[in-house]
Amino acid sequence: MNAVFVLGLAILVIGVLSVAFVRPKTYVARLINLEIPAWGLLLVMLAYDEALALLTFVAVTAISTFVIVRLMEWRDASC
Amino acid sequence: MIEYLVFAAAFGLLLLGLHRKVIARVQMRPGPPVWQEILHALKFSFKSTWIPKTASAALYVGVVLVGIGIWSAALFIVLAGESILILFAIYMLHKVVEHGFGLSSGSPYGKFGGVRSVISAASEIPLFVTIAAIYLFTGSLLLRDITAYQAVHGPFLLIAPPVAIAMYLVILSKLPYGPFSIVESKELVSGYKTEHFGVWRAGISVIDGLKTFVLLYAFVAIFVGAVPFWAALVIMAVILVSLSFVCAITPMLSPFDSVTIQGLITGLMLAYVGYLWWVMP
Amino acid sequence: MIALYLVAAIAVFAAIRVVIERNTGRKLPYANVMNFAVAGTLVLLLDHPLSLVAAAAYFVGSTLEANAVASTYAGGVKR
Amino acid sequence: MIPDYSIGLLVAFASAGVAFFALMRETDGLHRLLLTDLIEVVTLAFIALVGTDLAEALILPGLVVGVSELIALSEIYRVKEGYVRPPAAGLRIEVMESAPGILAAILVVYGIVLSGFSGGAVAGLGVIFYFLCRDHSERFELIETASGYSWVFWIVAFFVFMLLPQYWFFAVMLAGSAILVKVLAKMSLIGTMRGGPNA
Amino acid sequence: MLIITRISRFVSNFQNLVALFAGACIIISLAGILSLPLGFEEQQLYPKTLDPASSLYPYDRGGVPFGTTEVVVQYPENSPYAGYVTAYLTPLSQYLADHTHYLGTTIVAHPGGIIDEILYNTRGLDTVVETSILFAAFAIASYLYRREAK
Amino acid sequence: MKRKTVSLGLAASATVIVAAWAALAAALIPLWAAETAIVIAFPALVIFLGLWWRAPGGEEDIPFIGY
Amino acid sequence: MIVALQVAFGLVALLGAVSTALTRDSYGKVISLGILVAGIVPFIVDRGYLDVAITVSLIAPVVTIFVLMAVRRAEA
Amino acid sequence: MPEIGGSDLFVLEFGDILHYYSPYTLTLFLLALIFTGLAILSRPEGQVDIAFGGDAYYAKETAVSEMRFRRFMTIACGLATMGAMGSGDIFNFTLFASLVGITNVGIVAAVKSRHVLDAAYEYGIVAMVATLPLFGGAALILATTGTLSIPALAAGAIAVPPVGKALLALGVIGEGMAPFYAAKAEMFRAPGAPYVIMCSLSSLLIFLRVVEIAITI
Amino acid sequence: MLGEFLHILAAATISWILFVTVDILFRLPEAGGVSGASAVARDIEAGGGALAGGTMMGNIVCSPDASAGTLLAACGVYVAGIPGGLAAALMVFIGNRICHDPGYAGTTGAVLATFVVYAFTQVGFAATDFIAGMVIAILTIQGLSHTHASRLLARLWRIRQ
Repeated sequence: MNAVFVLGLAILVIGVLSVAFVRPKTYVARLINLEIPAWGLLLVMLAYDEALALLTFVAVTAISTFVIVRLMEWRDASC
Repeated sequence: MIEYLVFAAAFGLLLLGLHRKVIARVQMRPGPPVWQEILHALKFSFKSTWIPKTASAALYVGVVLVGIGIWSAALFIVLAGESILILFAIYMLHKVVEHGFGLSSGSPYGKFGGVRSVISAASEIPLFVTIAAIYLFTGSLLLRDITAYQAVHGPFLLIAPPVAIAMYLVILSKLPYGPFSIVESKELVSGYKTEHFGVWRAGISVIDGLKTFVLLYAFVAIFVGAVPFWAALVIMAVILVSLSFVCAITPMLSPFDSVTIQGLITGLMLAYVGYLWWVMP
Repeated sequence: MIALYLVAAIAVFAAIRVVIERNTGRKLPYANVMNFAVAGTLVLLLDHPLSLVAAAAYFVGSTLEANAVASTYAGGVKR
Repeated sequence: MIPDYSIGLLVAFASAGVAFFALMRETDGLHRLLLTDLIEVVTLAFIALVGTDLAEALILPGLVVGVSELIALSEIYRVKEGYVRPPAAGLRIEVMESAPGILAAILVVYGIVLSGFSGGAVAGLGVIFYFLCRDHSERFELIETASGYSWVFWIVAFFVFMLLPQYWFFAVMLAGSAILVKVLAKMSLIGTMRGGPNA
Repeated sequence: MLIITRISRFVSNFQNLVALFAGACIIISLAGILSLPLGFEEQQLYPKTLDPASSLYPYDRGGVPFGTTEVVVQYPENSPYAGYVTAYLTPLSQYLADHTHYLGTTIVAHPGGIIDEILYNTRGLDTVVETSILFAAFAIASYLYRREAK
Repeated sequence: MKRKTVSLGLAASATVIVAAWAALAAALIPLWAAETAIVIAFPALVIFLGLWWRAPGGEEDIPFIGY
Repeated sequence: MIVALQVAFGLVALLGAVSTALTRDSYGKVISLGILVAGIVPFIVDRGYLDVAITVSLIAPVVTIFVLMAVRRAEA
Repeated sequence: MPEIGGSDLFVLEFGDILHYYSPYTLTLFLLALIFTGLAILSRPEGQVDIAFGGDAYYAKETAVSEMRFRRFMTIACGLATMGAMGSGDIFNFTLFASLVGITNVGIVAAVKSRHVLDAAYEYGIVAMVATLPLFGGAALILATTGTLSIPALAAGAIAVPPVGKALLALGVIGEGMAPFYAAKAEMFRAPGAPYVIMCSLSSLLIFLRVVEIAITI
Repeated sequence: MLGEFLHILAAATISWILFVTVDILFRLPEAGGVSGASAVARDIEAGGGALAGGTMMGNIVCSPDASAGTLLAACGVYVAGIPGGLAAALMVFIGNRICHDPGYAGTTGAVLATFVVYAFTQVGFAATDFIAGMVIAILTIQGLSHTHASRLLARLWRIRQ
């Protein structure tokens, strides 16, 4: 039971709650809130010394953010 | 080997003829002769045959072959006392074959029949509950082990009646004119069979015959246990007559209602198996 | 040791200031202080040449972030 | 370890429950997509809690599955909603002119050093970032072809491991670089799929 | 009969499908919470040993380069070369390992670490499937994109 | 399909079935092999039999689309 | 790490997380996210993963720029 | 190991991942093979539609590029199904199941009909969300038993938590949608029978396989 | 204990003088290097501060300037002596390029600070004192009161002019 693990779980829960019950309910707000659980999970991985997975996870999260942003861009261009 | 297949197909068709006859009699009609279905199969095999212009040829022909093949395999599995899981897998895959029949021709009626057959996939789920319950008792799913278990403990029909009811309902949903037979209801002409005529339709008849025989025979083997062959045939006929009574007096459900009712039955069965699992040592 | 505690304390202080400040433009200088403090902490935590790189990377990264936020907030480049 | 694991599991299940609850209440397509991304995160939490090397090796496939399904679904969503007009150039800020070159170079070089999945993801991110900010007129098919060939190389490497294990060294190098190129190519293609000159 | 019809109407609309599935998942999550605590099996495959003093931290699993290393695998007889990859360092990673202390992740990510061992050698099929998933997903996205672009 | 192809197919499938049956009776092959052979050949036999004795085929046509 | 520092940076990270979750303004959210990262990076460094820390702190602004693209669109 | 699908016929080794075939899984494997072959051989049918307000009718044509793409996806789906049938490792099985899910979406995603695309999207969301129960279940089993190999789990007296099994089953249901066919039924309205049929087949097959796994372990 | 405190305070004063001088010499308060700096300046002015000071603060926020140079140089000296400081200067240079900063305030500041910090380490100061000192120094500018800090900077800027 170390501090990083507990902190990670706490941030994960905060993040999940904030994404699930997002205020104001806009796409952007949800997208930004989505980062919080990701960082929480990162801390959990850190607690188990999964450095490589952590690294990949950060990069992949960035890519998936980009995918969603790109979709939102198309959406705004067409509406 | 081949004689079993021919006998099973013929006897299965005979049972279907009996089914129609009983329904007709219950509904105060004279009905067709009992061997009508066999005559049908022969008649279709003499008719002129081609493949529709719009059809996807390989699939159109292939599903007929696959359909006959899987039910022949199913018959051998039941006869050899192999795993009933295989039997039920084939039973579920029959759905895909029906679907292939319906979609391969390009006919709108066939397509709707096929789509409905997909929707009615819920009817297969009680099977797995049956499997799970049987496994809880016997610890094996090989048919010969199940038969051996029944030789010691008596027929499953008495040990676990709800399971037998589940399988009974599954067979019911595969029979024509039943409450769950949404794939063949008459507003869709002949459902998924609409565009398979001539020899192909004869093939479907063989499939139907084999299917009826195998399912009823498996029911006897699983829930009654080892009986002489003639006795098994008699029991099958009795079960079929009881099914015909059900078919004759119940209305056909709308597609999604049928799915819902089957889903609810599955839920009940699941609860029953959960209870069994709880009380079993 | 005192330096480390001091820097960490300043980081917490700055973080609190960022959170309670309401104006976006004025949030950024506080965040800047926090970045300074965290970059200092990184080096103080681990005395190794690479931690200098880590501190520099963190600092440059967070400055870039602040720059991007401020520029977007300002409405981007006027053309 | 035992209480740790159970507490982690409690949090993970609770998060899953909350996330699914939100998904159940949601009806808008794009919001649903965002929530599936959240669920991916919770999925990874389940795997991360195991905490062995194996768990780490399992996280990587989990990650890739999540992001690839996200890519496919976002494209389906776009087509289904009929967003056909490509977006105009987006953000116009100064750092977009200066940062990408250097940052992308750092990320790509580091990614090549890392190699394998992690390297592919890091380098791919760098390339995306570069394409995002610059005009791009590279050949779409060319990158796809490169990625296809590297996939084949990786399969070859896999069979070398299985059939000719004495050449494992060759296979490791081949696999590492092939995966790198493959993931890099795939990810960078996302960066180019934004409409514009080469669409 | 009314309730059945209502259920049917709900199920028949595929917009409700996600909700249905999510509901099922919530039930299972609750079941999961109720079944806690679950014991953690200590005898794991590929366990970890951490040695903060090593320059390969956190991935130092011991062993000699080009020799064998002890790796707990499920079927040791199927992968006779298990453990070779774990110990192997390329010249670049050897150089980094000799001169620095905090680059363990980078060094091991370079071909030839325990993760590569698992991903490419003993559990290689996972990687094949996983890249195929990426490939399939990407094929879908690029097909749709290019069809629109034409 | 030509008459000849159909005859050949019928003959082939019948031969397979008979051969499998005979070999099983003579205990040359195990039961499962005979069953597999028959499962493969029986569908072909049914279809070819029908095609062999059927009336001449008609013109290709579109599916039934209503009365 | 020393307990006091753990508490301090844990506090920073939690503060960042909570304020990201509660802030309604998009720019405020992005800045709060920066606080969250600032709280997390010292933990990574403390474990000795300097290479990871470098990469993470370089990727974080890239994510921010991606998000800002969306923020810009939403407000325009 | 309880031989619920008959005794093992043969085992393929890929390092720590085994592929084994019992009569049951072999049957399923062969069916997947047959239908993949049919999909390769046959061309899509032209769906006949009746033009309203007259006796006219027309047959929908499938464009060649669309046909090739969907055939490719179908073959991929078939291969994934065959892999899932034999897989002797839980995580590997879940990956194959995810591949089945994504290729199923791909098969219908190429259709240019709004209605079909809507259904494909909904189904895609479910398929993606289903990775949580799938991978979560696999991870839970790994953590509580220390192994992922199905033969090893089946052989020993290792207690696999029922929650793990339930998660696994639920995940496969989500990937294949075997019982909730509502969305799939919409997908099946798409033309291209040989391809669409593979959606149905693959989901049934992985469902059948997971039943075997859940009973065995 | 107390001595270390005094050292840190002294270091803070020295760093403060150093970076403010360099920044003002390099004309940071004159104009925002990027649009973001101007936006920060505008907001600070709206809060009651002075525009020139706000501009300088905005520039500090948006790009590594002499203050960042001083901090990183102190870090560099702490971990590796003079070469470390020069390496820090190089990184600040790269940072400047990344952040679209046309000037060389950061680099110059870093090089100067390297020698200053190194010189002070020879007379009993620790490099860590300068790290903490620099953080305190930046706190006084950016973190306590924007209004007063910007007015002070504006006054200094007027002297430079």
